Amino acid sequence: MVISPVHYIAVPLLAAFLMPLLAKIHRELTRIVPGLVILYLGYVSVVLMNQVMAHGTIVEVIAGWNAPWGINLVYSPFTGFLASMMTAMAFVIWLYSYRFKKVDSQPALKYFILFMMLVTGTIGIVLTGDIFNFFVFLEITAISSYSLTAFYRDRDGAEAAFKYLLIGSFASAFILIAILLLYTQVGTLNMAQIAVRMHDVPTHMKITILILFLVGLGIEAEMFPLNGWAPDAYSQAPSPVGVTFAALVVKAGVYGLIRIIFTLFDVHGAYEYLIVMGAITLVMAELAAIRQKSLKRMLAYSSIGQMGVVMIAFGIGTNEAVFGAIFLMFNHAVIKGLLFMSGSYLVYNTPNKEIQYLSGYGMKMPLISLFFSLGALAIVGLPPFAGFWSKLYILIAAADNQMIGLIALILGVSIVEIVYYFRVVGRLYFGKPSKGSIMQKPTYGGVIAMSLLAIVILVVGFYPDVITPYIHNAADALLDKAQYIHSVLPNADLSQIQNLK
Amino acid sequence: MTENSLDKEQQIVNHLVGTFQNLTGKVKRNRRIEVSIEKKQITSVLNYVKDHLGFIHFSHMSCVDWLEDGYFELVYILWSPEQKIQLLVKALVDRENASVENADMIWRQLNTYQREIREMFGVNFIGMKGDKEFILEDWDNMPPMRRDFNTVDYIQEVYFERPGREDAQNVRETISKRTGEEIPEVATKYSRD
Amino acid sequence: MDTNSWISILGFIATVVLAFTVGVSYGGIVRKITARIQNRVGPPVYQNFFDIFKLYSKSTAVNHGWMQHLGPAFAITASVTSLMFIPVLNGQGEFWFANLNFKGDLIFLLYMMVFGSLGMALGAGQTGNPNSAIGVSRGLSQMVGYEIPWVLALVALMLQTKSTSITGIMDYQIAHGTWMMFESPLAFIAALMAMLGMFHYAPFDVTFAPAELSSGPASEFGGKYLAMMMTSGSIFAFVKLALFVDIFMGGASNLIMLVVKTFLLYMVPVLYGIVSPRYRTEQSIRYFWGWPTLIGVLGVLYVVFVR
Amino acid sequence: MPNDKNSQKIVDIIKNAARKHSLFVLAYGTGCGAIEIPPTMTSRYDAERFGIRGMATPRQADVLLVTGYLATKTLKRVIRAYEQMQDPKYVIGFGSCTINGGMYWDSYNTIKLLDKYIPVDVYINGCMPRPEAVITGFIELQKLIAEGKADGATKYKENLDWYRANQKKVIKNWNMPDYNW
Amino acid sequence: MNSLLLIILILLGGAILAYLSKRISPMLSSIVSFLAITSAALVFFFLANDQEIVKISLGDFVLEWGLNAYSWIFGAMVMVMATLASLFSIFYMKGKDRLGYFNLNFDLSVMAMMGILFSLDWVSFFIFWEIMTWSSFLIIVYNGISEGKIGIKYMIFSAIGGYAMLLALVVTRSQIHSFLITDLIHSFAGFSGNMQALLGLLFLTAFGVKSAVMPLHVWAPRAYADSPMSYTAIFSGLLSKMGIFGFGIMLIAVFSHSVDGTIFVYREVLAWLAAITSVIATFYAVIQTDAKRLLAYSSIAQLGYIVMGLAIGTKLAVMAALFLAIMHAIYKGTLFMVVGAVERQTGITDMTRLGALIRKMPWTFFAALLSIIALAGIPPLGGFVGKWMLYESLITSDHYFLIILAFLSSTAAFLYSFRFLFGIFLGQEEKEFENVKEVPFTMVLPMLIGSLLLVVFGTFPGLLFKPLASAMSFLGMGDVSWNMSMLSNGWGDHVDTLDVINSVVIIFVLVAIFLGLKNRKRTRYVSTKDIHTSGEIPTENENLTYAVDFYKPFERAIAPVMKRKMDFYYNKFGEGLETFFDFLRRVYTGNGQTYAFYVIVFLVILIVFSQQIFF
Repeated sequence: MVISPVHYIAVPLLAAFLMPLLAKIHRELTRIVPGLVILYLGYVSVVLMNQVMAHGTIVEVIAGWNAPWGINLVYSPFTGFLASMMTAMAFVIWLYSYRFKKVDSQPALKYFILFMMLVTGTIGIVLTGDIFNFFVFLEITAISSYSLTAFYRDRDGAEAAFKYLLIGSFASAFILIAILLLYTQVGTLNMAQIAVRMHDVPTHMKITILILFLVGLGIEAEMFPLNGWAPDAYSQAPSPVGVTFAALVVKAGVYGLIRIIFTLFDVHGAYEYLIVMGAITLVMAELAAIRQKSLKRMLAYSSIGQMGVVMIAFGIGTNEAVFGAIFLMFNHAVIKGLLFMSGSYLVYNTPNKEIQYLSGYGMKMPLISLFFSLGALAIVGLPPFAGFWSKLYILIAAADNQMIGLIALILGVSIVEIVYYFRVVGRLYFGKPSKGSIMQKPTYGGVIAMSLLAIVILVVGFYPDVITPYIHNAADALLDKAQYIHSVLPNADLSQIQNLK
Repeated sequence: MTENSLDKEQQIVNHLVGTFQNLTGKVKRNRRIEVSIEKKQITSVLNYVKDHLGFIHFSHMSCVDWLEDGYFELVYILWSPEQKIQLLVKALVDRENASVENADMIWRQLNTYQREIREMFGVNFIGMKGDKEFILEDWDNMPPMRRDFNTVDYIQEVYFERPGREDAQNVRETISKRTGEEIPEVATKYSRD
Repeated sequence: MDTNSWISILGFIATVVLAFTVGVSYGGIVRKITARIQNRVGPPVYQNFFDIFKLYSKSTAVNHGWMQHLGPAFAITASVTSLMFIPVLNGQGEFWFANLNFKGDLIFLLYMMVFGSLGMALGAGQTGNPNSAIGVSRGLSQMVGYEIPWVLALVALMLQTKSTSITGIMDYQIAHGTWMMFESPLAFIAALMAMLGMFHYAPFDVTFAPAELSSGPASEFGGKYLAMMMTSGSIFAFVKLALFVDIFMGGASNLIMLVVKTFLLYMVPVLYGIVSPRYRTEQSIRYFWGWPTLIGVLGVLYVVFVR
Repeated sequence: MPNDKNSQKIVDIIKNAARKHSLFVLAYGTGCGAIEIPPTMTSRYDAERFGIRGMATPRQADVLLVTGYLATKTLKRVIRAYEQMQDPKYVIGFGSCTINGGMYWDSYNTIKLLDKYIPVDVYINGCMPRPEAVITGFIELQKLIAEGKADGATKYKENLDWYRANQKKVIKNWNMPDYNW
Repeated sequence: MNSLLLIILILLGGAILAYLSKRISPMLSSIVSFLAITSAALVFFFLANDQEIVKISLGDFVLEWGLNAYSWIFGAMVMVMATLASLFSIFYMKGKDRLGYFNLNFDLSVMAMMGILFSLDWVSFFIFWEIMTWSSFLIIVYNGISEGKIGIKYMIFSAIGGYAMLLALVVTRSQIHSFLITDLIHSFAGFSGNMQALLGLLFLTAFGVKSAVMPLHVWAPRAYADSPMSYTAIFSGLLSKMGIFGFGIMLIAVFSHSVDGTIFVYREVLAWLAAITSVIATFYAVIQTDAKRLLAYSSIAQLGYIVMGLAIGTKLAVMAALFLAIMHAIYKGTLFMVVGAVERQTGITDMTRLGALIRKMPWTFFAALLSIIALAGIPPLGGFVGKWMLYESLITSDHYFLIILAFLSSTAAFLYSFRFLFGIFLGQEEKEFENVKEVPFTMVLPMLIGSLLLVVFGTFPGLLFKPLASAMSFLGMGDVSWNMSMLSNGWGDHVDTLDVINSVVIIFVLVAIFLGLKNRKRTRYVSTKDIHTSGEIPTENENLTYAVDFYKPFERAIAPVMKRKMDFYYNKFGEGLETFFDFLRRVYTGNGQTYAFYVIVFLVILIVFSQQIFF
């Protein structure tokens, strides 16, 4: 069988449908099959990434219909990198959640089906070259996210899921309207085609569509003030789901935003909009995080804040900045994954998952605490851990664009970040141990998952070159709009296309 | 002073006699009252006169050794600054195993006097706080202020005399014999011999 | 060893003997003057020699540890070393008591002089007598007080003469044919006020208060220790006076001038002390940080802006 | 050991001359005699003429001036102060009380003869001795020092057992550590 | 293999090995750490030279490491003191928890410092700088006092400093497209005035935090006092010197290429801040009762001198500052080790309770005495040389009021110097400490070596002047004249330290012989209960020590200055901020309707203002 990007979508989707059947054969299969699927996707990623790095963008045409009429998948260095990253994270999450609901197989089955759907949806968002499919995948992602949020079926979970659903339906509606409007204007759903025809669209229409897209995707990308659902969803969902949100869903949302702004539209103001909104998101999220009592909520807000930085970096829009932004996306997925994983073990048995009960856990759960501390050191960007490099790149890019105030803002907020992370770390190791709390012993899968992430953090921190070539290519690919269009539509007229930045 | 001026004192005496059993009292003179009580009444009487009759000032406390009669007499001297009357409260205590109630919660300074009396007379104050040793250091003899303590024997036993005093001769006579001077009349008149 | 070395060693010894003699004699004179002011006959002028000699002849049977030995030794080392670095006479051509004059300067001297106090303080601390510790605490606190106007005065001098060495300041005075006390009178006044504290006479004698602290730091020092402390004190008195004479009064060209000048200078704290009551420590610190410091600052400003 | 002037070495003569002229006094104001010290030291009688000077601590002092009666309790402190003084040291018994108990001759806790407990070099008679007498006493002590006869401290060292026995006879709880001089 | 890389790798490997070997034996972990640092020191002294350049390509950055005369001085200081401290640490930390953790961070700190010194570009400088920060943070919270609150404070201030540096260096890069330090030095003069001012401010903030210059000093006292003492020896002695190292580069090499008025103002302001820091910190040191706190405040005060010298920036001043920096590393390191030794043997560092350890721990006292003499700047020892040069430079460069502040601080330093020695080693013997013994040899040895170094450098300051002169010429100060034992200032006045030490030693020996010969036979030691107490006999348990409120009169005199602490304002500021954050947090109401409302409002705003936003 020829390896192609379609496998990214087809295989997990197929697995999701087959899993109830497989569960009838053997209970354990519900747990093993997703792993195998993701492993296979990993294999696909390796093969395809090598191809892409060597030969450039792969455009997969589905069912023989060429673009712009058919549905196609675009596996560029950028989308490929994101898809591979998501696959890797999905694998780690699978490891982490392998023993999830060990006793009861029915919820586990449900969980893994939804998880597979989510993987399909997020990777689909990234890979698709068709705006309507984009919407479809977004909906798949969203629906499985709602279900996963409410997975525990308790009151808080349901409430969080409802909020998510409420806001998420706004998003769907806006995006759908935007797509409809867009279609009326350009008469095509292929992204490359849209990009080619975009300059013909009347300005006010273009802006309106853009705004609808921005708001809709801003909800998925956790942009302030559209991110009210996020903290609740993060903290009420099962812990692997929190990781999934941070590593996959948000990334997909940001990807959508970026793709819309960078490729589809040619509006200059969108970049500044991204910077401003990113900055506001960053500030609001970090300031909210410092006052949180619950660890998971704190991590959620921190995650939002990081997304703000990503948006800022994309908004700056130079090659270096985009590079930094993609690097930060990667780092954020890895580090926040580690933080969520270790953090949820730490607060497993504490009332309301509050930080104040964590005193002295460093002694009781040495390994988990160590992972958490490593994550904390990394996420605030202390060298020599992974987070430092992305921060450095972004700051350099900002400095090159004379945005000194922005740098100061990012750094100032970083101090806030340091405060709340180190508060927890200090409490973990040096608080007086409280009595009577029961430690949750981590599963082997969980330990392996966290170890993998920790190793990635250390390796990237000490030797960022393992990852930078891919990111460089990704950044180039994202910025080179003409190349994107050319690879999808080899005959398109590129005279009207100019790279904005 | 006229008779009338003693009314105030007499009233107090009468009042006290009326209040406490076994209490005898008399007006010694102008502004001075003396009452005798039993030893178990000490705290109650002192408290009473302090609280109700205005004798808020504690002046002194002393002890008298009535060796022949076989008891110690404890004397509390109080003063009423309002009425300007001095009150002597006297209580008799047996010499043998003399012990009375501690009264230093009424006036804190009483503690000092009681410690001194304990040390010098051997009167035991039940429940009194304070170190055993007050003025005398390492004293292991009879309490020295008791009248049956023989000071002269004690000092002859413990301390050294100046050499030349062994014969206990009269100094003035010796000098006058040696020098032939007359002893002045004043000297003989006030001589100790 | 060649002749020069022997001469210089002789010079050392002669300086020390001179300083000791003058210092001790001044001590005696002070006692005499104090007595006269108090309408007494007073001890003979040479009384302090007797005292020191007697103390040296006493036995020293006890010590509280080796720091008690070292304390007086530090003190005497500091005083003699300081003496070595002070030009006693500025004779024409030949420096009779030159010693190490050209090897040190004022700032060095400031620190060297403190060395003695610290040594004595450590010795006193070793004895474990609480009175000593209280005395040391007071003495050091007071020192912080008077050092400020004193340093201000020195800074004024240094700025004016563009030299930090004593010989430099003396050369300046010779070259300009004047005395620094006339050149920068404000600095001189500040230094003089600081000097009151330096000699620990009343009203700044709270350190050694004999009745309250049983003579403070020295209370466990008897016999030889006390003798050494008195020796060091006498030499120090001379050092301070000679320093003052050198930097403010143009130095002295011969011994008689030296004695006259130092004596006159010495009478200031002595006479002021005799008629004074006693300041508490914080009062004296506040005193020193008040007017003397202000005058010192004015002195510096005077030098900077007027001269 | 004979202690006349002819047998002194020349060093001792010099030392004794210095000691004679410099008497640092630890005035142990035990009794009423202490009131005679201020007039002795101040302008009317001015003992400083003779090199006599008050000192604050026993370590610095040469002369222990026991001014008046000594209770047994006080005696303990006097002995301690005396033993803390450095050699050579002298004791002046001041007033009748140190000689025969004076007016406290029959007190149950006052010693009567100081010399039995610590070696007294010079007694000053009187109750009170006037400052003139005090000064005379000091001059007497100076003479003794000059002749090398003020050897109370030596006697004390030689007859320590005897002194200790006497001291312990009145001071029952002898909880003092061994001091030295 | 390249020796610089080797040093870093040895230290890194040592750190990891130390962490792992804790499983085998805690003691082994300390020994491994010591061996790693020692071998790194050997490599540094015998193999490293300034020809070697390490180039490591990481990401898009090229990290360049090299050694020059300036960093060699600091490197030597770090290696010597770190070796001593880690030797000390073996027994000091014996029997404590989490030794692997401690040694890991200890070695990492040392590695980070060496890395900072080797760095030729800002990126590696910053990387090592931050490694140093967090490894020291992890050790500060090691003792777990006050639930890591002081750790947070340290972290915040370090972050402020670190991020100021990060900002400065990315701005620098945007100007000159290079991270090399030398490039900054050469092109600084070409920057615009604003840029110079901005960069100056940022870099000074960055280094000011580590060297605890007011108002960035509030983390320091507690941080120094709360860490384990064997670490504080390098924390206060060396880590703070990294700030000085940076100051050196900025103030001398970089700023001297600028003739702009702003920089001059910076220099003056910095000098005054440093002077005020040293005075206030000294006052605080005087009123401390805890020996650790005392030394911590004293460190801040001493760093004030050093920064003052660098800020003045004349040849003599820089020489003085660098000399003082080295001396401070040695004597403060030794003193913290002394406190560590005392703490280990008695369990406390409270000077009101300690006392009379001189008989019990004579060697420790000896080391403490020499270090204190050096700290107080009293002549024969090393501290004097630095102070002398500092004063001379202040006066020859017309900073006549700074000299007063410096002197005030220095004189008041005598107070706490004495307090330190008295409170711990002198005074009344306490029954509590009857059975205290001297610390083991491996703890005594580093202290003695430290104090010996002070004597050597006090006598022959030329030993240090030589490398210092080359360091300064490397920084662009031109040729600096120096002499083996002669100090001289700009006006031609001088002090001959050899003569000083000769005369001190000769006189001291004579006096000592005089005292010793006469007294040796008959003098005997008596306990400190045998003192003049007006005849009263102190009982065994009677506490005669005068230790509480030791400098009460002085406190009363300086009370007006001490009313408010800088800390107070920071805390108020922090509280205010948190309240504000809490207010902002309420935007997230947790109510779905509100969020939906936000979405709608946001959409409306975007549409209404789309003209303004998107064009």
